[in-house]
Amino acid sequence: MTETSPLVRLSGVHKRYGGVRALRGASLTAAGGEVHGLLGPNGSGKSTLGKVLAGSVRPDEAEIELAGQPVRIGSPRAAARLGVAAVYQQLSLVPELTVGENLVLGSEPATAGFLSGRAARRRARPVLERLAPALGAVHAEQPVRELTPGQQQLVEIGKALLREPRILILDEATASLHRDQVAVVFEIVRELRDRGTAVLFVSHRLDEITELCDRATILRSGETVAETAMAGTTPDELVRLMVGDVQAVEREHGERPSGRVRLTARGLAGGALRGIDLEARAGEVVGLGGLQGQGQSELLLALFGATAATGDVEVDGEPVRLASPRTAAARGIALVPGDRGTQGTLPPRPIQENLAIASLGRRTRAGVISARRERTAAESMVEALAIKIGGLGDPISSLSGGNAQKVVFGKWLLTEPGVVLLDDPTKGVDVGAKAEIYRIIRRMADDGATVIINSSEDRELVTVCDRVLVLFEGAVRAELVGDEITEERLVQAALVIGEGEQAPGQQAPGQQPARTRGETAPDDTHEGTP
Amino acid sequence: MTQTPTVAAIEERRPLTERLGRVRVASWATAALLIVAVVAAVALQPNLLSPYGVASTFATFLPLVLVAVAQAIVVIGGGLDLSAGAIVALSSVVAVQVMQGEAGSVPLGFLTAIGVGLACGIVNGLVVSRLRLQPLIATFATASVFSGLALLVLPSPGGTVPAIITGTFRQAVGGVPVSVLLVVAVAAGWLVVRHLRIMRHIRATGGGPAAAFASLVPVAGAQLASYAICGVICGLAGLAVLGNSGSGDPFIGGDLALNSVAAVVVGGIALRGGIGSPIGAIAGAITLSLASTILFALSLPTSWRALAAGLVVILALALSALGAPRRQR
Amino acid sequence: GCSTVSNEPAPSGSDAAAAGPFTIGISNGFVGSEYRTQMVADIEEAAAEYQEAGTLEELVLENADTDVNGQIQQVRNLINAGVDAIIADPNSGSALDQVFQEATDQGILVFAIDQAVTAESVINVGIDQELWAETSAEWLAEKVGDGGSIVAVNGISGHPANEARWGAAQAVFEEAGIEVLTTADGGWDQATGQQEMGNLLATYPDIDGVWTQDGMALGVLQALIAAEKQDEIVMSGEARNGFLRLWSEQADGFESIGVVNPPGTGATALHIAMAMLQGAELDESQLQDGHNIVLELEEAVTAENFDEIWGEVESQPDTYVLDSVLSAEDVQQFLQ
Amino acid sequence: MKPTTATRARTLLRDPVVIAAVIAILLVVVGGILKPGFASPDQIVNMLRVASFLGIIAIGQTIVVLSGGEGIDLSVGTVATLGAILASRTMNGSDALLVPGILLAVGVAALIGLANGLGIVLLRIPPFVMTLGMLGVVGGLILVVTGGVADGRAAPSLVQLVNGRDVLGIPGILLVWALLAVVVTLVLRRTTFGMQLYATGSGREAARLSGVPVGRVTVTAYVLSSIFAALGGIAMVGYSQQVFLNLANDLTLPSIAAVVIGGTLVAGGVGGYLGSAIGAIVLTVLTSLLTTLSMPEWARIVVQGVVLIALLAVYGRQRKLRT
Ligand SMILES: Nc1ncnc2c1ncn2[C@@H]1O[C@H](COP(=O)(O)OP(=O)(O)OP(=O)(O)O)[C@@H](O)[C@H]1O
Ligand SMILES: Nc1ncnc2c1ncn2[C@@H]1O[C@H](COP(=O)(O)OP(=O)(O)OP(=O)(O)O)[C@@H](O)[C@H]1O
Ligand SMILES: [Mg+2]
Ligand SMILES: [Mg+2]
Repeated sequence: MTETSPLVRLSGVHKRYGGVRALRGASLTAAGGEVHGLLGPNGSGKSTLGKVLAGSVRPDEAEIELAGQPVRIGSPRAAARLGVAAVYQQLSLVPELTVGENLVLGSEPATAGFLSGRAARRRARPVLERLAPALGAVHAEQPVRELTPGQQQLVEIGKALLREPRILILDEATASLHRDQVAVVFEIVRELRDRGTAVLFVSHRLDEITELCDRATILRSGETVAETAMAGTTPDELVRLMVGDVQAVEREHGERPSGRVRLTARGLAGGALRGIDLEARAGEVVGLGGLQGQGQSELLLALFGATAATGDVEVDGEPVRLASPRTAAARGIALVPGDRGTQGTLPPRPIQENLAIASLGRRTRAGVISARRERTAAESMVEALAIKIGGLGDPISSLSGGNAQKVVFGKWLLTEPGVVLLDDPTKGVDVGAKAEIYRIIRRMADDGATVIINSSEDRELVTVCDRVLVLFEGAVRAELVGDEITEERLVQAALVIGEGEQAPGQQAPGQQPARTRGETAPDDTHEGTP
Repeated sequence: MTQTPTVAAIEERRPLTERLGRVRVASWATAALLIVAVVAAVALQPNLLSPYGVASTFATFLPLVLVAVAQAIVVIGGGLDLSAGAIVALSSVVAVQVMQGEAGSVPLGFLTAIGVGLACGIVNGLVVSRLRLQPLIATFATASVFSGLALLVLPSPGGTVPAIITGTFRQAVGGVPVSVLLVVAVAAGWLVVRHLRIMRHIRATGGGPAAAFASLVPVAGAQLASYAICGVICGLAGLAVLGNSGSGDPFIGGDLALNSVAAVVVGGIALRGGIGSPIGAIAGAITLSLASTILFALSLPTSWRALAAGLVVILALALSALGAPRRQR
Repeated sequence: GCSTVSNEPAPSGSDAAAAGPFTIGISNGFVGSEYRTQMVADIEEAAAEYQEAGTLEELVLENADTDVNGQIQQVRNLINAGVDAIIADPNSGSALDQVFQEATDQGILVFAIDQAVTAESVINVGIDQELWAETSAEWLAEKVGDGGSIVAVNGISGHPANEARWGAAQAVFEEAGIEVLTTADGGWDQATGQQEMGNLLATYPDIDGVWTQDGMALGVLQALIAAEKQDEIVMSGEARNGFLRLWSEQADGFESIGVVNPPGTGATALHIAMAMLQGAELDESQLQDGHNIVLELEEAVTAENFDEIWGEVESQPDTYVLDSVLSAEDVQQFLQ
Repeated sequence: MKPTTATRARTLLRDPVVIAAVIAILLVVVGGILKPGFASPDQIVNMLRVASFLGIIAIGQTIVVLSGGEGIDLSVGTVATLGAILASRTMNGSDALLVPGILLAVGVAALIGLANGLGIVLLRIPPFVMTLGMLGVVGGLILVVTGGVADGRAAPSLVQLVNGRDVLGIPGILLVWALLAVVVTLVLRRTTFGMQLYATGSGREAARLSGVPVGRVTVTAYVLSSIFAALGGIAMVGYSQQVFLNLANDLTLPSIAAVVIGGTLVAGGVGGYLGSAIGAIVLTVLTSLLTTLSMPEWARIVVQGVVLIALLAVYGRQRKLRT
């Protein structure tokens, strides 16, 4: 730090939502040319603080200085004029517009009120070029609704880049990105930093923070509790600053559980799936690995009867019709879906209802609900999962991401499922909650459930899985068991299969990291791949 | 990296064939319905192809075509305007009162109708964007206000429209009836308007208000603009109504609002906003109007005709809904 | 260049006289009332005679709930279907003028029934709405007496028939020194009329009489009965069976008047249309304002003739409207 | 954290139901000042009686709006009329046939609601236009059934229920309405169907993935809507004693307004019936008040619209984008 004023100075920021005090005097100071971590547990106010700076939240009280000048930021447009751009945790893309239209949205070049398509393309091109390595085969004229969540996230980042901001806020912008995509984003962030941009970086992935950030501000319960230079701080210290003492979940792989086979799927196809075979035992945690978007989410949805798919599925030896989530749930299958906002929670409804909705039948008589039993059940989950809530009657939308995610878990635990399907269950969840969720997963398995888990984080698979199936283009292509499951092997497996498919023969001999199951895949594997 | 950067991401425009392939199924459904309706109507009622048949048919459709385009713009912007019919009535009666049947005041009448439409549209826009009232119920309420005012301006039907307006409606230029030219002009007008930046903002607002707001789109302004444009077009529809009716009536256009919503949906525009084109709404309006001509020409027993008409509307809606994209991921 | 688009005018009436059989189109833009149903049924009944005789080829019906725009389309459909005459119950007194003009320009005879229109090429056939209103207003004024106070339950403000009727009635009341406390719109709808009357009864304690139009008298009477004021407050009624039945069930103290507004004017117009298509011409001296055929009012239902009239129509459903249709011979009085 | 009395009072005052109730009372008081008879017990009973028809129809409308997915039922008015026509033709002035009449009307209405629901769920027609099309179909059905002449009369006991003042001077229909309100509120809050309805309304995809039979719930909502519409229509026949071709057609948009005034979110998933019932009362009192004040009709229409906007502006506003 020099004597010159920092580029960003926020202090005494207060914001309350009804009874919830999201920020109580939070502060933050960041210089140009630094990547500044904004850390804290779920619900500590990181997003809210970012939004105050980006103009989309009106603070109750705040002092904001940019480069020494006190400013008021009344709207996102005002923020943009001051050089602030933000990538929100909640995507702000318009699904019906194309990638190109979304990139220039709000800053469309126009003459006399008429859009200039050429100028727009000229502006969007460098950004698209820059993101191309991570975006893959995405075209500027494609509606963003057709993109995967990861690709959409990248477009969102592109939108911010296009504005060439002085101050860039990335609020969990990497949460739905895979390792290779994250690397591209990091490269870009470093370039920006070197050009003097201040980057506020919010993430729950410790490794990302240690790798990228220069300094960090730590929030707890809406207050700034520490500011630290990353150089002199160990990850453990960071965790302690954020959430106090967390008992890390240690990986404990023994033998593959020897329980009986609980779940069998044969020839599962449809959508992105091209013939999946799998078998999982009671008490086993099976991970789904590979590059992102190779059919992992689709597989889970198909097993849950939530998408149209063909194939044979058996639970405990009995065939299951893949008709609807309802039939799947009736057979003891549960799904914690990937998109909490639209698939996991009923935002305006009370926490109690969100917990109860999947297991209503267990507490009703002739369709009439017993209010008392409903309450007891909900309370038991809040306690068992240590969910932090105001009251059971509060809407679930008032919870922080991690706590909302625990409610989604709790909803299914109440059904006492035999097969638990988890789609990226710790996305956006803080370290403390993450450890708790891992413990829940292990506990479910120990109690005899079969768990199938997809994750965008390799470390997560390493921590919880007994076995990992590596997917590529909708089929299982490799399998890692027990001690074979390491981050390195996972990465290698994904890459080698990927490259093997794209450019056969380029695969170096002896780099066989996992038993590939290419030969067992059905013949139609290549059908439809250009 | 595993996935090499593809040129696709950088390439500027896709080949035309591919872009045509992207035309939404809904558009095909709308077009197919229109063609079926035209063929059936002409087959059953060959007189429709006579010069009078063509001219009068298009003249009849023009008010609904205009209101459907107006409604389409609001719907694309995520709103709904149940007051469209009332705006048509109010602007037409004010124009009649201003013109008093004199040819000399026709320009003034035009400006008045458009001005009244604009004013009503701005009221709607303010109520929806500033007071943040739910559009359906808010425009139901403003419709009441506009209807009351129409009754104040013209307490009982009457007044004459200058002959130049009704006359022009029945003219042909180079063999093409003016009413046909006007419908074509509406479509052409849209082809210009759609390139306005505000239209992009309206579409973005309809596609996702929160996302649009966070993306620096002036959402309130876009909503206001969509209703204002709607109002102006309804003002024009008021003039078209005068061309057809030759006099003022404060109750005119009672069915226009709901019919325009049906036309918009048949035209492949999603009521949730963000999707579709007013061109589809024009097709939808013509399809639905032709449907009643067809039912008439089929000479069903009268007591069954209303039932059949309702079923045909549902059928058309079902067909256009089949083409609509599923919103499921 | 510009030119007016129109079909060749059909040969004029007299030339076509021999050319029959004819086609007649009906345009009715409102089907939500029994009055209109009866009107259309009367027309169909009259048409059947001509069809049997072979002079009428087809009666083309456009009969649907619609607004003015929709009725413009109805009329244009009829024109395109090649009808020789159109009988319309118009949704507007003036807004259909233009399309009627288009029809008459092409040599089609156009008749407006139930609601007179301003287009001079259209022949209006119907009763004198002002006289209709005056008849019941004068009766009520006499019953209430000078200095009495009344309320009115009207149809739809701004509707021409409503304005004509209320204007005439108001003049009668003014003349007779009767105070009109307030008016309410009942939309020619029994249930609304009943609700409005209920409100008026609660808030105007000193009502001596109620003037109302057809389509709402039954509702008004029910509101009076609910308030147990049917013997204190005098009301004008309607010539419909539902009202007459309730009237017949009242104690002797109850008195009212039902002035007939016959749905049969449509059938009357059909007779005139057929005669004109077959070559007859209108007798200008019988026309008011050059294009109005004004039918005489039937005798109103009053306490004096109640038993007699009720005896005749009692067997009809409650929705039956007292009717009268001029016959083919009767309409000769309007022809040369 | 226990809410203090003050905060509880504050949240109560922000509750749409409470505000709507306060407004209803205010309207009566204002009316009473302007026209003394307006606040008389008789007139209040009278207005409540008229509100009950709208209120019963609004039950179904509430359920449909709660079901989300842009849920709305524009066919309730004509379905109410059809129900009234079928019931009164069947009973035709006889108490013995009252129940068969009601059953027939409810049965046919249920079929119409089923058609609405299936069109919306299976054919994916947006509710607004599906029910708009159904409005035309039912209108046509009425013509086919009646041939344009709606005959039949209300059974005496039905008339007595609506027009009589049997129970402590209160018409029986008000007790029926109150009972329905209690039952509906309990069904919404205390049954599987209620929970599933709210779940469906607040997020179809999440509800589906929670094992809620979203399609079935939606169809049921439309079936119930038509059934309550028919019941509202039948109650109205008790009032007018005779049926007409367009008896209840005009109640559609008011039923939606009642739901919105009552604080139910148009987006679905939030709200309840109590608010709609009070909304029905507010609208009825407002119309009555405007009738009794001497002003030109145009002014009444304008004032009605302005008051509605003002009412909604008090609390019926949508979320701000900038929080
Ligand atoms: N719009 C809102 N309405 C009500 N409460 C809100 C709203 N937005 C945030 N909150 C509350 O404010 C607090 C801070 O939320 P915020 O989203 O800033 O947390 P965060 O640190 O970003 O958490 P996470 O790591 O889960 O994203 C939380 O308790 C949250 O529930
Ligand atoms: N966007 C902002 N940027 C900086 N400071 C802010 C911002 N918003 C609020 N504040 C601070 O919080 C205080 C309260 O904000 P708020 O906007 O509610 O005040 P206000 O008096 O209503 O102002 P106004 O009506 O002008 O917006 C302000 O005095 C200001 O210090
Ligand atoms: Mg956050
Ligand atoms: Mg302020």
